[in-house]
Amino acid sequence: DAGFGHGLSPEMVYRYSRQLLLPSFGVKGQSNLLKSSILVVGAGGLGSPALLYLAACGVGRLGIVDHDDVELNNMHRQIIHTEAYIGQSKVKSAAAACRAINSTIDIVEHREALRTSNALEIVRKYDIVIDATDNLPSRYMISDCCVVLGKPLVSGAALGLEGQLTVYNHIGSPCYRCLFPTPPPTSACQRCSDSGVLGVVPGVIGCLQALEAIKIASAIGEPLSGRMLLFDALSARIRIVKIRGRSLHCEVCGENAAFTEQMFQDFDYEKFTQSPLTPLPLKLKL
Amino acid sequence: DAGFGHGLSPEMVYRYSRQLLLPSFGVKGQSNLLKSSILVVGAGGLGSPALLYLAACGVGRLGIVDHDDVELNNMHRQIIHTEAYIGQSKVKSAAAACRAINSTIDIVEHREALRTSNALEIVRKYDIVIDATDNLPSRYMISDCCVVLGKPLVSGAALGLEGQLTVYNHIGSPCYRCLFPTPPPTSACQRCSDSGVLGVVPGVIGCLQALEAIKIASAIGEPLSGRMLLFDALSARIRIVKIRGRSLHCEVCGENAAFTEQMFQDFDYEKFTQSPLTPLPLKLKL
Amino acid sequence: MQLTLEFGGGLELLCQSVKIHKVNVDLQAGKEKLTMRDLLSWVRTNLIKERPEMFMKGESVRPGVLVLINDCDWELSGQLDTTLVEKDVIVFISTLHGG
Amino acid sequence: MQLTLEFGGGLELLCQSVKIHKVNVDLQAGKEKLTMRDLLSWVRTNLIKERPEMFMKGESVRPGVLVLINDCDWELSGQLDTTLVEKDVIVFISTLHGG
Ligand SMILES: [Zn+2]
Ligand SMILES: [Zn+2]
Repeated sequence: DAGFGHGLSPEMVYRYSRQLLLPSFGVKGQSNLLKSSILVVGAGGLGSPALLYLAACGVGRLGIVDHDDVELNNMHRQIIHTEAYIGQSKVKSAAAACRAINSTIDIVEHREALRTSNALEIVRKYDIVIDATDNLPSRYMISDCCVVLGKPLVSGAALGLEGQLTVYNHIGSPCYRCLFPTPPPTSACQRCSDSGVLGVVPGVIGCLQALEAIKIASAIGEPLSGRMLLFDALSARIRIVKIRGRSLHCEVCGENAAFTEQMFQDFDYEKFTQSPLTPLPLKLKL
Repeated sequence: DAGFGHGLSPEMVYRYSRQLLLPSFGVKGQSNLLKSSILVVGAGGLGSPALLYLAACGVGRLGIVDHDDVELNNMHRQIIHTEAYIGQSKVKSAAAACRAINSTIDIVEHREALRTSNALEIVRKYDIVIDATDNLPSRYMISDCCVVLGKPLVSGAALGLEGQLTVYNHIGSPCYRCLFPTPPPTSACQRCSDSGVLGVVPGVIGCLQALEAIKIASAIGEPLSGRMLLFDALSARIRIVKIRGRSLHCEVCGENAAFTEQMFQDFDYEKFTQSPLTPLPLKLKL
Repeated sequence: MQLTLEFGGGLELLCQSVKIHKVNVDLQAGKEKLTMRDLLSWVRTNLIKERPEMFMKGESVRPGVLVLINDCDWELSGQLDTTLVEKDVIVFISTLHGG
Repeated sequence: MQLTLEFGGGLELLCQSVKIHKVNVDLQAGKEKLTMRDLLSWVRTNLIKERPEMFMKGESVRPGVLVLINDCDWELSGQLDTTLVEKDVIVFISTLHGG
């Protein structure tokens, strides 16, 4: 342990010195962070800042899942990708960016869509999951997977000029199904790719997702469990509201729920939500 | 005007399509943004996300002022810089990162400390100023300069696990001196370099600074003028409070103030605040 | 009874894109209190200008809408049976899925 | 009188690193109301455990401290002369300069 009794090499002490100086974080917080593993699902608008800050602060192992390629129309908000990566895998691009700012942590590339067939295997390897996806079936699937495997889920969303954030399945907080047992009608489901989004709105929410994951991983502060942050960029207003706890009657996390790994693998999330896991192309007419 | 009557080339329409789709932003907002110029003072913890999002969203001209070089102990929070730039100018590094994500906008490098001798000349060239510095004399100097030149100032600060944000000198809002006519005692002035900061805290504030600048530049929404956002990362609490308006008695922006460009150039901000414009080196002992 | 109603997450599009509504809701004849059940029916009649099925389903809100009374999930106060008092702030927000 | 006092921006270090204090402040003998002037003197006596000069200067707060009463700058309500009422929330926050 480099002879300092805290497990940090002299280079680490120098790199993370501004965090080590913090009384409420310090060596203990940094050690916890370096020992933790965090999976970010989606290397898009939310995932971009979340990944950069998680890599920079010294999360020990950082996983990135995405099946998509970088496109020019992503660049207004997906600041982790550079023009040089247009047409290449988002995971490859994001991993390269994370390595460029911190070569000392482990970055794991999962270049595939998260599906019921691979989710258990991938998510099992991490302590904390960040939902940075852009569609409804993925949100139900990731939440159910986190319940089955007992992982805290830092969930963010952004659309237009609004954002939302909470921590599911952590110290008594609800899962996604506790809040939304029935999926909304498909006509109520908008994506950034259909409806637009101001780039910096997922920027704010993605940073806050990184913060919540860091707090859980380093065991500091009060996570946003049982609370939800509602962000309105246009009026510069933020509400942090109290939401229900875990529901005893939840079909997935409730008292008598028997939602097994096998049931998860057999569940049809696209049919349940009547929405596809991958978005359709868009035609913009001005 | 590319024959579309809105001044956007087909490539721009594609690049910014997700913003053009937004009814409250749209072609008008994007055109305003592309015609605007924003100066970011400081390419550090706050400046990193602010610069990336301003470049990505399509600000027409983006200026970066900093005199510092990239160091390893910046990397935990200054996510615009990569390890490859350690030892090189922060402005050069930040400008390269901005160009890599948006090669179609104008990035202007000011590799020097902002001082009373050069501030008027530099700030005059921009519509909006973002204060992303890390010290008290710079904050007074930048605010005074913005009052003298009539520029809105988006001011952010972060230390430890807290952040603050407001818009000075804009539609009736106060200037920095209206709020703080007398500088605090030097013993009350902490810097990130002395006291530490969790990297993602300036991340959140820097994103919000970019948002406020974008709102002013594109003329949408309600800016955070006359209001201040107080962010407590540890407890995940955010307050947005109402602050005083412009003070009639302010020595710089008040009714009878006669603070001229010459007076600005002659003012000694280090003496006024009893603090240096550039930080002292730090020794960390664990 | 003076109430503040807020719509977000796209629900404001159902009431002419106005997010904040300061309203005065009278008690129904013969009733002593105003419940969330009464308020929903009032909102549907007086504020929702189009596609009411995007706001309500049966006598409650449609799936995917969170209801907050004074910054608390209405599940914690009795949902439809919650009694409202003067100056309450009720937020209706549609969950977002974008990123 | 029940009040909530919050300290931030480093001022919490002066009161044992506790940010939120739910306190009960009694009216002084012979007085009919509690003003911010009275509260500051109460805080200095009862909460500030070290370096009082980092909190006060003269009878007011030191330069660089913002005072907010129910989320409003105290300059808007009369500063030291503001009269407090039951359940008011008073925030003392030191301005930050870091970045
Ligand atoms: Zn559940
Ligand atoms: Zn002023």
